Amino acid sequence: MIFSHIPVLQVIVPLVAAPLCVIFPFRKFCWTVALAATLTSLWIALTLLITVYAHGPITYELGGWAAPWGIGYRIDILSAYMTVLVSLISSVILVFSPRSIGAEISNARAHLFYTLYLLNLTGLLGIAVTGDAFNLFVFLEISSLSSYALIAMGQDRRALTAAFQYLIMGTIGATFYIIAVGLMYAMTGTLNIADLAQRLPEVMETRTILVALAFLIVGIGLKIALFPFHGWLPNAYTYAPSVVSAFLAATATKVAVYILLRILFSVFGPDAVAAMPIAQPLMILALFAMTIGSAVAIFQDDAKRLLAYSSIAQIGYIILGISFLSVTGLTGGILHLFNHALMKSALFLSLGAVFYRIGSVQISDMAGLGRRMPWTMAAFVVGGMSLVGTPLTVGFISKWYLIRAALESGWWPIAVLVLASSLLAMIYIWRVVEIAYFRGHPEAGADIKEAPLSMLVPIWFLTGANIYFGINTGDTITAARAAATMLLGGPQ
Amino acid sequence: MSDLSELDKHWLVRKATIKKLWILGLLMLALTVVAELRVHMHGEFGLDELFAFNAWYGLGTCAIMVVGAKILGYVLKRPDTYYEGDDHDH
Amino acid sequence: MIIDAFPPGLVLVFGAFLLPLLPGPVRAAAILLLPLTTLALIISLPDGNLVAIPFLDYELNPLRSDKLGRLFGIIFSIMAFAGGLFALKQERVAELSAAFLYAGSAIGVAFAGDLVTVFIFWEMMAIGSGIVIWSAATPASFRASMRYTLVHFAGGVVLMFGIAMTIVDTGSIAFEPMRVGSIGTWLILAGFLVNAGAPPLSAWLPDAYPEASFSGSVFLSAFTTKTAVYVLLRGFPGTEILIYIGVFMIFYGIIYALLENDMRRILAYSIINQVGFMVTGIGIGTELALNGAAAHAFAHIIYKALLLMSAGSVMYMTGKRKCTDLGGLFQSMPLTATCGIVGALAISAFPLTSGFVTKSMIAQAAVDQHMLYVWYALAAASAGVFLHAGIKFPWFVFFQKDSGLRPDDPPWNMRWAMILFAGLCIGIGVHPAPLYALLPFEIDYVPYTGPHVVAMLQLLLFSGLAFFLMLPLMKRTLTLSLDFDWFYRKLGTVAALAVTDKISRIRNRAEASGRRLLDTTIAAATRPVKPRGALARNWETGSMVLAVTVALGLFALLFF
Amino acid sequence: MEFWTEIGLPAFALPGLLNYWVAIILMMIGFYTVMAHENLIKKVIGLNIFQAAVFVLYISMAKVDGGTAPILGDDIEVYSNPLPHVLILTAIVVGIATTALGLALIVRIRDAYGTIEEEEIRAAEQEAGT
Repeated sequence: MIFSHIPVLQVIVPLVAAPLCVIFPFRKFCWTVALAATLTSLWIALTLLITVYAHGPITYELGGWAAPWGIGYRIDILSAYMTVLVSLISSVILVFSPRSIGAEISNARAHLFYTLYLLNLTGLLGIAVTGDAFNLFVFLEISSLSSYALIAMGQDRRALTAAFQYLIMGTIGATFYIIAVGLMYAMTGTLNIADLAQRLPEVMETRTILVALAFLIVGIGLKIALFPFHGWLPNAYTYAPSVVSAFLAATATKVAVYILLRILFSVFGPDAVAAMPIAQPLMILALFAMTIGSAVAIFQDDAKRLLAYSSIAQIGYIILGISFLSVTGLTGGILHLFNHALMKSALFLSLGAVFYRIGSVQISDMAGLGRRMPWTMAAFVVGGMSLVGTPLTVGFISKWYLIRAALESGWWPIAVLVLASSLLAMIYIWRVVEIAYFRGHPEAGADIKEAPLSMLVPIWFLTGANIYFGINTGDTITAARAAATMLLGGPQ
Repeated sequence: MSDLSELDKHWLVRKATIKKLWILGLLMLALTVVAELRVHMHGEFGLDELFAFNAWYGLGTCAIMVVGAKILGYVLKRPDTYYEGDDHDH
Repeated sequence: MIIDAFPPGLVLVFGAFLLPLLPGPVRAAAILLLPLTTLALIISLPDGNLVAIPFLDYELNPLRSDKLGRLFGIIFSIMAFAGGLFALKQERVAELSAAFLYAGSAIGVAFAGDLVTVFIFWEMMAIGSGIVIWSAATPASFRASMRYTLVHFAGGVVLMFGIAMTIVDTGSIAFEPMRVGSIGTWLILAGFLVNAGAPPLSAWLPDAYPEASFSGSVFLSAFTTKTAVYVLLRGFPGTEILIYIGVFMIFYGIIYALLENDMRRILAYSIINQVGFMVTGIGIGTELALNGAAAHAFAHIIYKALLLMSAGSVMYMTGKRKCTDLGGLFQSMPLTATCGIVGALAISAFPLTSGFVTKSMIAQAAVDQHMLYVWYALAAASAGVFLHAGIKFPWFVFFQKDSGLRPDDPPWNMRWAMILFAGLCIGIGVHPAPLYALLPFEIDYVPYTGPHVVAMLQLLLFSGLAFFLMLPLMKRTLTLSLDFDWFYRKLGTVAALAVTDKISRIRNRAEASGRRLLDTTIAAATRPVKPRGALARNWETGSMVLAVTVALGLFALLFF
Repeated sequence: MEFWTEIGLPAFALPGLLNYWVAIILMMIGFYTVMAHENLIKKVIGLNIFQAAVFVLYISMAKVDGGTAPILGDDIEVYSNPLPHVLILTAIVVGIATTALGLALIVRIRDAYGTIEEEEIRAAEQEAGT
């Protein structure tokens, strides 16, 4: 029965759809195929989430091979949460994409964009559902390679160097990851995450495993773009096509954080993590990321670059939440993972609409846009408020949890830092708002029109989600807390 | 102002009226003090039991406040264009 | 989720978004009807927690109805009505929308049963009031609104942090009386005090309010500081430090108002002075004192709005705002002058006005608690109020010299708004019983006793004498006075201005070297994050790889 | 092994660890190349060497003392672990894909900038920027 194969279909559907776009290189067709595939993925992901909620984790053996030999997929609440997040965001972005792609990517390459996009989606979903450490690497590389190519599709020639730099750094990160997996395999003889978790405690003290852990943290840190491994990110997000920036910012780094969570808590286990000096260095890096990312963002002239640095800061928040190693902290981190995806996709997409209309995202070129493109800029403002953490937006919810976690752990200076860097966020968002609303001659740019409806609808869908989940907090918090409890060894 | 003859002025600001107003005002002041002879003022803290306490206390503190403000003004006053021109870029 | 009644504040909040969409005449009707609907809703509210919404792990109670909340709700909605009437002809709809958002949020705070709701409405107020200032649409108002918003967001952050700490401490989000002690409660107090205009962060008030439009400052005078009074009443009754803060605010307001030349800045400083009375009352904390603070807030909203309406009318008709440019206006604006004088008498607490029946409760509470110095200070301050607001404002605007200006009284809506509030000032003063019935505690206070009336008349009339005797000392000059906002407006950016000061040269030198130090520090601190700085420029691949290698080594070392 | 004892060095289990040393040295070489060379192609080569080191590492782990290649046969009792070999086949594919993509990018970078030296690209950018 097909229903029992749903876990693998999650990956197969976009994977099969991808080559279709190469074979039939027609723009409209490719878009339809891609949209159908992502929507199917979304449906599958939601089904999985509901099933996991009702019946607990799902395991699936690929080709019927049992876990230690074959590749096993395992979907628990966190994986289901991630698949929903990734497929939801990618669907919305695809709805947005046709006009933006039409403007930013030449007709001859449009079908390749959809191919790469689907491959990327495959990789990201695969990472979320797989229960095998090596298989995870394969999916990681599928998503990474396609994202290098996606970034290189940017119009600016700097997109090429950015993609190349990302390629080098990403490959090093991924290679670090397999080195670590290899070392763990050498010590335990298994690649299955569940088995690893069982066998690791015996060999935890060996140097091999300790080195493996170092490789893991640095390798995944590169993928997450955690400070100071973030060097590749600003250029990549700045020069990639708008749609790609939105997609990567919202999903790629989030999935990398997912890997970190998996490795730390599902493989090594919360006790081992607590016993090792892992959380403290991560926390310090997170604090640096928060403050430095936001501070650099303030001085940027390119709005996309500003958002890129802001992403580095926001990743800091997520990692900070994780580094508390408490249910509240982890809940905050996981919530922010979801919430940041919502805000950043909304923000990047509104910049995409701006670029579509004025051909630039330099802040100075946005003067008077508040009048010319009221809906787009209003979405940007709401997204920005969410980023700052204004009440009634999702940003408030996750910051609330982070602050609470800090206070519960007795580290109130960290709570102060969280708030202080929110103020920095206010400053950089304000810079855009000020220019868009308060600068520029009223007559300037009278010919600029509001973005088309096909762009506004997805933008406002995400913006609405920012507000909706900021007010109706029940569902996201329940899911995030369930995931956090599970990671910390609570009942699954 | 001075080229306006007294009769062109509003009746309230004519010199004669002002003079009458002063007299009326001073009469009222006297009246409030005299009233204290009829109304029993029960003080709470000692000092305020003195005769016409509120009158001289009001006069005195006001004088002190005006003079104090004047002195502070030497330090704090700036031309009212002080902030103009240099805070345009915040 | 339980909803037993509709939160009255939301009528105005939703109305705010509706206003720009309505055509002219319908909008005018809505401006008048929305506050009245709100008022009716508030009066009809039964006591108790009427709405419960699950949020995060808690339950929000955005509609806690009791006497204290209702008192503030009533005056806020009356104020919204009168303000709306006064601003009926305001062309900028944005200002009215923002003002309604602002008023609705203030009512929201008044009925907030938990700290999170307080915070949410608190921030909405900051946004609403910021837009009110901004919509005066002058460069100065734009800059002032920026500074205003920044101060309030900073205050909001402090408040938020305090709330978070308190919730983690106590495990409850209920908004109940607190005792200062933990860092959390101190921060909440600080956040509240920023909005009350307490020192040192008080300068935002005279900085921003006078920059609003003629009608904008009427709204502004009512809500922010009075919601702060409300939350202090609710959260920190009897907190001793508030007495000292309040007394400081009283005299700070008087002194600065005496120095001021701009008529609306005079009134702005006098807001701080009046709020000082209320804060002192809250600090004293007896039932009489708290009743006094609440009643005084009620009365203050009315007469201060009245004063700002008359100032606004003058500005609307003449376009001038400085005492040095005004004078003699009573001849052609008799109604405005009369209403202004009524407001001035009320603020000075003349017998038969609202100020008399409310402020005296606070002084009486100080007597009852045998607080000698507080009482002396309050008595001196009462005299000072008459001096700086009671006489100074009407004298310099409506009398003084003849400026030659002969403007008419303002349009009908502005006149009626003033008449309404002037009537309320006198009505409450003559017949205080209805107001006393609304107060949070039972009361058997009699304001009109022989000694009290005589004492007050003596005090006020003799300070009036002092005013006219010392008039030469108070000649208006084209100046402003430095306040705490100098630190964020001037320090670090101050140009070598030619200053009237005798010690300017020394000061300039000190300023220059201080500035240089500050500039280099700031430059050194921000250099790494500026575009070409180490942290912000594009890293070479090689150095990134090197960083990765080093990090790997460090982690490996750490784990061994 | 006798050679080492003859020349007076301790008989650390060289044959057992030799592969690992090779892996580490390759890794270092690869890393150094990525770091030190401005030429983008050389960087890709460095990356390749780095990945090759990982291949060696995996294959070495799979070795079982005295075992033969993992082929099913009647007379084969002891054989190396086949799984890492399979894994590395996958990893090689990934490596090739990476290299191909990297080289493709370099081709386009050369089209865009006329050079593949990182320093010159940077200079070109700065010129365009000012």
